[in-house]
Amino acid sequence: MSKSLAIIFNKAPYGNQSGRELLDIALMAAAFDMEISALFIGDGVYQLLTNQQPDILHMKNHSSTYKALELYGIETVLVSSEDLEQRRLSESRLMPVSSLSNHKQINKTIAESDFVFML
Amino acid sequence: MSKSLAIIFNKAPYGNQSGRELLDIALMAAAFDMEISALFIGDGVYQLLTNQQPDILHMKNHSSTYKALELYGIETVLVSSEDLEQRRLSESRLMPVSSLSNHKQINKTIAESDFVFML
Amino acid sequence: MKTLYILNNPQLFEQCTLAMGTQDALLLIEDAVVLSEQQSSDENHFVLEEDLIARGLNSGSSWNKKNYNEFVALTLEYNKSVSWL
Amino acid sequence: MKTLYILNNPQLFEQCTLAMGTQDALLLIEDAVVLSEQQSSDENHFVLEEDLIARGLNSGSSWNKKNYNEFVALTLEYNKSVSWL
Amino acid sequence: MATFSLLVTANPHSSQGQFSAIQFAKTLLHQGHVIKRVFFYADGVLVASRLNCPPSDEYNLTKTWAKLAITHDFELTACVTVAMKRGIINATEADRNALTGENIDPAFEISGLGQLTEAMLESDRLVTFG
Amino acid sequence: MATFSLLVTANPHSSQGQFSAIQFAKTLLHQGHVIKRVFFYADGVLVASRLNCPPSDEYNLTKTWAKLAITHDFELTACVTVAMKRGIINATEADRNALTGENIDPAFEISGLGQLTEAMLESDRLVTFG
Repeated sequence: MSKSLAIIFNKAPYGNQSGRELLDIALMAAAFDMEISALFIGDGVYQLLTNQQPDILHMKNHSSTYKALELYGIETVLVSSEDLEQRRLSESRLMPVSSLSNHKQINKTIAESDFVFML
Repeated sequence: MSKSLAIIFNKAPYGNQSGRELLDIALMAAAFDMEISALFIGDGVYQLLTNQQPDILHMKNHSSTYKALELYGIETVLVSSEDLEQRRLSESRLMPVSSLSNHKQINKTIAESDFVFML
Repeated sequence: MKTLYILNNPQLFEQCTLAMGTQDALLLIEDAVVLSEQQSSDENHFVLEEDLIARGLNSGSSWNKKNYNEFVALTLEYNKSVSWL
Repeated sequence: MKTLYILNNPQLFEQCTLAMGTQDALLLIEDAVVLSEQQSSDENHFVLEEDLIARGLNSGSSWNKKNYNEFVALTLEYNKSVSWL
Repeated sequence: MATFSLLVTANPHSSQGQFSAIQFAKTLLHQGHVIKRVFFYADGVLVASRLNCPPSDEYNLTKTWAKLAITHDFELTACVTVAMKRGIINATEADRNALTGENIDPAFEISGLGQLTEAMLESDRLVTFG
Repeated sequence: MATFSLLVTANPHSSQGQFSAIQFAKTLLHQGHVIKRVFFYADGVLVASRLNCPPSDEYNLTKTWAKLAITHDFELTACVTVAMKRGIINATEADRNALTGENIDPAFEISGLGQLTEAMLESDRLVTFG
């Protein structure tokens, strides 16, 4: 049976490299046929905003990679509705790559995964 | 007239190098005859605890340098009583190098200094 | 002295604003710009426009925006700056 | 799966504990050991003893202490560990 | 007896995580367990430079990892992508990128992220120090 | 016209602070102000390695600082104590510490913390990027 890996994004993009370097792990593990979940909680929900333009500050835009998760066979992409609400963000401002979820379901995914990474 | 510098310690020791690298700045600026204030707020109050033993984990103990501040002519060493209280720390657990102060006095020191450093 | 506080860590908002006086200003930069959608504003509260645009947050914030040209001007208008880290 | 949560950042205590289930455990290490004097404990809440000693905090904490030998044992007793960063 | 691998992402110069990882590694080895691989990622790769030169009375993390790995026969692997970005370079990569000089400590190897996945799948436990 | 110095403590590899500092520097120069010195401290010194090798389509912070400093005639100074600890070494320090190799970019100089104090006292404004 293939092993499962949950990757938790909990930081906003561009002030740190966490999102980008977690994505590289997700894509690599997917190539090894692991079952990957990408979970967005806390300020990590900002990773999924549309219309990111870090190139105006000469930083690499990694947000398009989120759109490629499905191509890599990563189908469980959950975003916390409670954390969106607390940040007054509507789902319509996010790229259409994630499913609206809640803490309970996200915690269940973490609990059931063989490995869990944050950065 | 000599310039003044306030150095704000707001992080606990040893999980990061902030305390140690701020101390180096304090001692150097004191050698240039700047008027230095060392201010301890938030988790920075833990920098002043007695009986630190980071050497058991092979880390350098920088806490004795706080005792040397006065020798370097740094006489304004203030610790926030509100932040101590919030952390249930009594002043008796701190090295006898700082004066118990409060946010109002600490803010006044920050406001009146020509330069302010954090790390 | 009128002081410009520059904040880049969203977790330190409360500690930073507690240190500010009435004549001081706050500029949110880098990851801290997300606070401009979470916290209520005030006339001395600014947010760096380029960092909002970088994150796709330019449309949602009601805070007073400053671009890099204005950021430089703020550091000269105030007597000193404090980068709250 | 029974999970051991390892926390080293005191600012993430709330987010970390929100993710934990009833069969999980929490181990505070590094700078997060200061929380053992600020937060109330629970039978599945542990704090790394060597990190308390390093900081002069060994006497004040009422949390259940584990040393490095027990830290290794915990990672084997639980099915997996999550370092909450 | 269990087989561990470690994932170390902590900055060796400004955080405690590498000290913790070494203490954890020494303890598990002392208990008779084994280490398959220590994989360095993110700022963790900075420990792989042989030019790291702490004051002489302080712990040298690079040399401590090297000695431990040689004594107990396990691998120290730094992720190539994040290492190159951070100026951790071996002779091969230096040649390929027209850089003069290299700085990798000989006890460390530079390789791909696949080595992390392999370590996960072939160890009983993976513990992260960030 | 005002004279600025910058204190840069941000990690160039895992935070945004060096990007912000460069943008701030370019903007103030464009407005006709001048820079006396950019002083690198804490993890900020990591930008002084000429071996930093980001992917070719990405911004090279080391080269960008170097070009800006040469064009506008200001100093890039890394603090010696924290630089050596972090493996940022020039030939003199390498010799003195029996290290093989060095990695400092020629546009940067390594010096003491006194250079920071001097920059503070001789500039109209000091702005920190951490």
